[in-house]
Amino acid sequence: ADFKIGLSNGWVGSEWRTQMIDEAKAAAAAWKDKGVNVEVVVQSANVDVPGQIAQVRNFMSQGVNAIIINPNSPTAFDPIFKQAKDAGILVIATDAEVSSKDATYVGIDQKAWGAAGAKWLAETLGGKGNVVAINGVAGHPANEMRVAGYKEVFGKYPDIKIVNEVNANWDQAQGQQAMQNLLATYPDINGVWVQDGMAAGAWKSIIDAGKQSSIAATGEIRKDFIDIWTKDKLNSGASVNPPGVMASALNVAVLMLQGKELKEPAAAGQYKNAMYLPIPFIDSKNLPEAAKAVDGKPGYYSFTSQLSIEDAEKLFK
Amino acid sequence: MSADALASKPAQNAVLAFLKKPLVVALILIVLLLAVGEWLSPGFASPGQVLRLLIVAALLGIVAAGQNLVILGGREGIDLSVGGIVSLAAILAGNVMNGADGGILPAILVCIVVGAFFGLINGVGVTLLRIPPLVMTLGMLGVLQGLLVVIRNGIPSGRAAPGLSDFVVKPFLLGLPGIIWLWLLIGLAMALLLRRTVFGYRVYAIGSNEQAAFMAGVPVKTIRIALFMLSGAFAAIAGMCLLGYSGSSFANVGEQYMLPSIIAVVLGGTPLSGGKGGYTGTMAGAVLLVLLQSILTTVHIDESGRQMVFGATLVALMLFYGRAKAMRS
Amino acid sequence: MSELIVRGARKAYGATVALSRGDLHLKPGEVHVLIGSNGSGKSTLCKIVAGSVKPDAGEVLLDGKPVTIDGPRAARALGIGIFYQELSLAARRTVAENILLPAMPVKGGVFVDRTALEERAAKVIAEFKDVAGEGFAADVTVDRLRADQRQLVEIMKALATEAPILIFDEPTSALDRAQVDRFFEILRRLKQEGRAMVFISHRMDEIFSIGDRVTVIRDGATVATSAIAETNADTVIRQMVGEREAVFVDAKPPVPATAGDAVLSVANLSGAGFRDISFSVGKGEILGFGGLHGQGQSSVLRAIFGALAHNSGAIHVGGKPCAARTPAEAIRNGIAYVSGDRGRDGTLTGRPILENVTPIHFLRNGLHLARPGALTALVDGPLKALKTKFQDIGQPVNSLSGGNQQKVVIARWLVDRPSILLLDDPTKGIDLAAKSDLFQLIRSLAADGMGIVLYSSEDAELLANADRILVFNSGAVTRELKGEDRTRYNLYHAAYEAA
Amino acid sequence: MSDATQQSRTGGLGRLIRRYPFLPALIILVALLALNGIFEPRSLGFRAMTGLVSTYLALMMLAVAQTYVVFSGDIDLSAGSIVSLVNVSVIVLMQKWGGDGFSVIAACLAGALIGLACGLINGIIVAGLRLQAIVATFATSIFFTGLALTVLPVAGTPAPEAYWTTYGGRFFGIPFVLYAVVAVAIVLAFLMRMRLTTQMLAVGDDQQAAFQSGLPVTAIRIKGYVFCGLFAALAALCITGDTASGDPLVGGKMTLYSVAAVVLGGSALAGGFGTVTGSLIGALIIGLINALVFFVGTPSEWQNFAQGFAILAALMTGILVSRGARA
Ligand SMILES: Nc1ncnc2c1ncn2[C@@H]1O[C@H](COP(=O)(O)OP(=O)(O)OP(=O)(O)O)[C@@H](O)[C@H]1O
Ligand SMILES: Nc1ncnc2c1ncn2[C@@H]1O[C@H](COP(=O)(O)OP(=O)(O)OP(=O)(O)O)[C@@H](O)[C@H]1O
Ligand SMILES: [Mg+2]
Ligand SMILES: [Mg+2]
Repeated sequence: ADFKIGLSNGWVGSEWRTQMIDEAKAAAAAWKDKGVNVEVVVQSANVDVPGQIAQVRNFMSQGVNAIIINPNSPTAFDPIFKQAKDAGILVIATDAEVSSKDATYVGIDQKAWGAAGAKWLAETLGGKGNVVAINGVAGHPANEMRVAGYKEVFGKYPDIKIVNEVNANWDQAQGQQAMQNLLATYPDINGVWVQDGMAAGAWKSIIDAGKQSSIAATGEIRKDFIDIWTKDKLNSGASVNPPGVMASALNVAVLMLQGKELKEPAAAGQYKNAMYLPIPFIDSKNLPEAAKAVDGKPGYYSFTSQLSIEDAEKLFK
Repeated sequence: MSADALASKPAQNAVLAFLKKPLVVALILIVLLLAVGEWLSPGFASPGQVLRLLIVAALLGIVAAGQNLVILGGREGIDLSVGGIVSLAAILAGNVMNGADGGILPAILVCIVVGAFFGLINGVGVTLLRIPPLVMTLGMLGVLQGLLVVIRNGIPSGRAAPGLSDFVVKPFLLGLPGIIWLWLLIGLAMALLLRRTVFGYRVYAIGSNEQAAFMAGVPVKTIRIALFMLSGAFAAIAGMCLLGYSGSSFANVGEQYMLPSIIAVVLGGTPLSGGKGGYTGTMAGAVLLVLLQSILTTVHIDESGRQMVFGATLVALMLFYGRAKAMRS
Repeated sequence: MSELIVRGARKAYGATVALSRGDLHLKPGEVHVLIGSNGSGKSTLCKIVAGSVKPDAGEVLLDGKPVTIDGPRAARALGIGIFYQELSLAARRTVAENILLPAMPVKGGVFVDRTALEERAAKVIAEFKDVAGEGFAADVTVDRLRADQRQLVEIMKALATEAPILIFDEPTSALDRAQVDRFFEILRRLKQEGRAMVFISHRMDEIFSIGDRVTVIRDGATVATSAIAETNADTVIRQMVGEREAVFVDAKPPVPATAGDAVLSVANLSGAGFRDISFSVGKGEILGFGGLHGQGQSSVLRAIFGALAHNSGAIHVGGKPCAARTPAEAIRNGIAYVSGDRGRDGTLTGRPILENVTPIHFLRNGLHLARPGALTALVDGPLKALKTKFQDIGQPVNSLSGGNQQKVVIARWLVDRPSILLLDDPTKGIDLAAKSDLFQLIRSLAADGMGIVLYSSEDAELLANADRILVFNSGAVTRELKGEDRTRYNLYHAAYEAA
Repeated sequence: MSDATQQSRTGGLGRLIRRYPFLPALIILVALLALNGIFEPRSLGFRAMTGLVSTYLALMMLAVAQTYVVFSGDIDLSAGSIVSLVNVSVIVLMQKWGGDGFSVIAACLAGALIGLACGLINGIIVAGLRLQAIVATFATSIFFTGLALTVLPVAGTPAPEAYWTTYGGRFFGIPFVLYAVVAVAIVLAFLMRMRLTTQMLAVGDDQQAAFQSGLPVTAIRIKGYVFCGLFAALAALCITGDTASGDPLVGGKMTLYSVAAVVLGGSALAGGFGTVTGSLIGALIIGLINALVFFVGTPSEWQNFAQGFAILAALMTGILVSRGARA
């Protein structure tokens, strides 16, 4: 192989992650058409932060050229990434930003992701109403960035009131329970800002309570939900965090390994090392297109998009 | 002391003894928590909301039924693998029925068989190989979590049949959804099993002194293996109901039931040492736990605050129960 | 020097009054015997003095001054050491560590002083060197010891405290004769040193050979204290049982019953701890197993019962081959087994008496449903036959005294009559009255056609009740005593000769 | 059990294992090292081994922490959240106090104190109030996590460079973590000789018996939890060194691993029997299993399963071997 790339994933609790890895593998295989042999080695398991650091070390022992990581912590990898870079290994993080100056982030801006949903919700509600938020895991960086995103947007609408925020740990059933409790205690909710799989749960509670006509809520991107959305004509909108981010990162990585230079160095984000990918948005206007894109796929399949090799090449000199 | 006072003393003691029963404690606490909930956020104790809470409690309570049996069987009996089995069952059930009512029955069968199968492995490890239950089921949890990844990679995940969803959330009889009736049925069955069958007597026997039970002809291993199989089966049933509750299966849905199912058992007055206690208390324990969690969701405070209050309240609640005897009595 | 007075000690567990008025006056330089039937409150009194039970009322005076004993540590500090009837050993620690557990020698304030530990333990162990038996050593963990050896460790642990006041709560129940003799030698020496000792035993001969004074306790209350020299067994027993008719263990061998057809026959049975055992038990016969402790008697009984594997040999029950691999199988074939170690093999701790009596009935009748009402009626007879003392059939079995717990365990075998009854030292810790009841019952069971094997570590019991005695030595039967041969002399001779 | 012949049936291996209960674990460890070496020779290099140790030092510490409660028959399900709490506290304090050498040391001391306090709370709740350890420490784990989230609501906040460059650095050509390992080994060697260790094991063996023997059982159990808190704090310091940042969720997953490590190391979960050495080995076994699964080339979707299965198998093997030898 010309390049050996290690993919590190530290959490296997959702289909999204599986799809992420599958798409990355497919992207690597696609380089063959360009005459480049890209070999990927994958480590994907439920591990804690030390466990994922060990994954990186294992890649270093194997002598990979690049490591693409979906990190379990934004800051914990600073020392190990430094060691990796010293060993001549390219490090790219995806899906969650890392603080290391020895790594590059290729993925979406989680804060903008949160803001996009909030903006849709605020506009749908006409700039006023009672809103609740159902968040992921408290203390998790992606969650906190998304929270910061919606807070900033809602802050701009004085008539929108966030009556409560709860955490349902990115668990669909917990999201459903939380929504249930919220509906019972706040009968006058107009909008719900909810992320990922929890959205499906929250919507189930809303539908069970017969309030789908009076409540607008953000949604998610799995085929299962898109089907219900279409069928029940839900008042929903979903920012897309495509599982293709790792594939995009891989394409960027290969180009970097080929020695190409970015037109604009990755310098966005709070850590000044990010290269943000566009965030697609699904609402009732483009829902049919999204539905078509996931047609025939299994229920857990997420609507996706990725930076093709050609798109990626355009970013380089 | 007057004769009157003398006479009333035993009566007082009887009242006190009654009030100290775990089930009574749990029921009183439930009422108390409902009042607190209603006071904090009006509407919390409305019949509709209570019903919805009961549905959630039923899910936990069904997992806790198996957990309860394993704990009663003693020898540090505990089943951490229920978390994995719940998830596995939810996924399998979704695939088997895949949105069709006709698939419900096969799904029930598949789930129970698979749940019982993993319970069987747990039971064999615990009895024949004599691995401590905590270790065996912890290891099994790791295996199951791995298996979930494999399965989700291999086969498409299906959807709950409408019939199943209706069973869990729609009123069925006397305004109560099917799952509540199922839970009550399980409660009744457990009570009969433990109090009116030889199996039940034997469960308590091995829980209190395994060696003595063995010498009295109790088929110790068979019983213990059966307990783990029942635990797996109950977890699987709960997993199916969970699928009905959320409509589609996903990832590690079951993990959130692992430790809470143990807490529900303990709050119900069954000590982890086994050989003592029953399921009625556990049902109350499950309701209590779900109630507490719900109250905390409705209160508008930071997640960190919620967790601190939750942890501290759990410790405080446990003070009402199962405090070990003082060594110097 | 160390005079201990207990006045009006009282302790109730819920409705059970364990001790209603415990009085004790212990003088320096004496062995003070405490005697009373099962459940009379002896252990409770001792535990109160040792600080492990909290009394409801009463006072303790040490050298005339009132003291508060609020825990075992406080008792130790006051110079009180104790041997617990149920032992207080850490099974996975070594003998040496156990002996010195209450007061580990340390250096540097926190580190175990191994040298001192070993030296001091060695000193105590040396006292029992030649009687402790095979496998006993300072660095062996307690879980690898036999029951009698564990009891020795508990004795050593009490002795190592070097406390001026020592309490021994049934320290000899598992010991063989040589061990008891050695123990008594030590007690006599301690007496010379002016220490005060409480000694509890249900064996009359021991009491009269070592005691100086005796305090009798009945139904939780101290009845009388008298000098041993001024009393006799008859008087003591009368005091123990109160109004009830005094009972005596008949030391003369009974007229052997004519044994019927063999209900149990064993041929060339060998296994771990026994070899080449052959015997048969006839209908109506009580066959005794004798010899020193741990010569394979228990193992043979457990092997027949399917609780211990055997390597070779044949077992026939009622003429049919029966090699039970589990107790359940043996029970289905009509075999019953009563273990002397009720804590381990007998009681379902914490469960109601009812549940403790029923398991055999379930198994033998292949039942699947349990009806508490019918069961209560069923178990009433056997419990009554044994004169079991209890308040309520739903009461946890461990709220009974040791002796009554044992009766409950025995009762479970009598609900459905077995054809063979194996008794493995069944009277350990049972008082004289209960023993007498039990043996009367056993005799009448035999008369009804049951075949009975009785292993007893008490020779008197064996001689008085067995029709025939097989003497065990090192895992083999070395002598058979029949008819007029059944004498104490012959029994000792056979037991002590080299195998 | 009641027979003399039982004694003679002990082979040489049996005696060795009774004396060194961690022997089976050690054999598994060596086997894993060999396998890792076969499938990826570089994983046995000095660099990789140092990396392994520095990454798993935290789990090793936490396994030691867990061992001290397991000795007396208890368990601490909050150990991981103590790690999180100490980790974020140390990070926040270092930042607050300026991040120079002195403040780093002061923050570390404060972290140790926090760990100790958490342990004390657990001890008082479990041993003092006599609640059941599994459920009570699960409850406190929720509490400690909440506390950690209050201290640092979101992962981040870099550690002062002085701290993590020390942890990851070398002195006289030898990596710092190896000094740390030696220091810990010495400390543990001393701890093993403490009377308290024997007392804990006696309590784990039979609590009532230990009490009746005059041991201060409650105090001993509380001390076990305090030790646990203290070593959990050390684990947090290691994690802080390896990750150079604070994360209120960092330790959450480590708890059950620490329990597994203790069992892998040959200690009895019921108490009364075991060694800290075994737990250290157990932690490394977990690390090596994870690495091996990858080096063998397991397809990604099977990796989690393979790890879970291998850990279960190792747990079983260890228990079966040591019991076979002890019987
Ligand atoms: N030989 C024995 N001696 C003493 N105790 C034993 C013996 N064998 C087993 N036990 C005790 O009894 C427990 C259960 O043993 P056992 O094998 O044989 O169950 P069982 O009644 O045969 O069950 P099943 O009939 O279903 O196999 C063991 O864990 C052990 O504690
Ligand atoms: N922990 C306890 N809980 C409830 N009741 C108890 C407890 N300990 C003892 N008792 C009761 O107290 C009474 C006295 O018991 P104790 O053990 O002192 O008798 P004992 O004289 O030592 O009898 P034995 O000769 O059988 O050893 C018994 O009736 C027993 O049932
Ligand atoms: Mg007694
Ligand atoms: Mg007694």
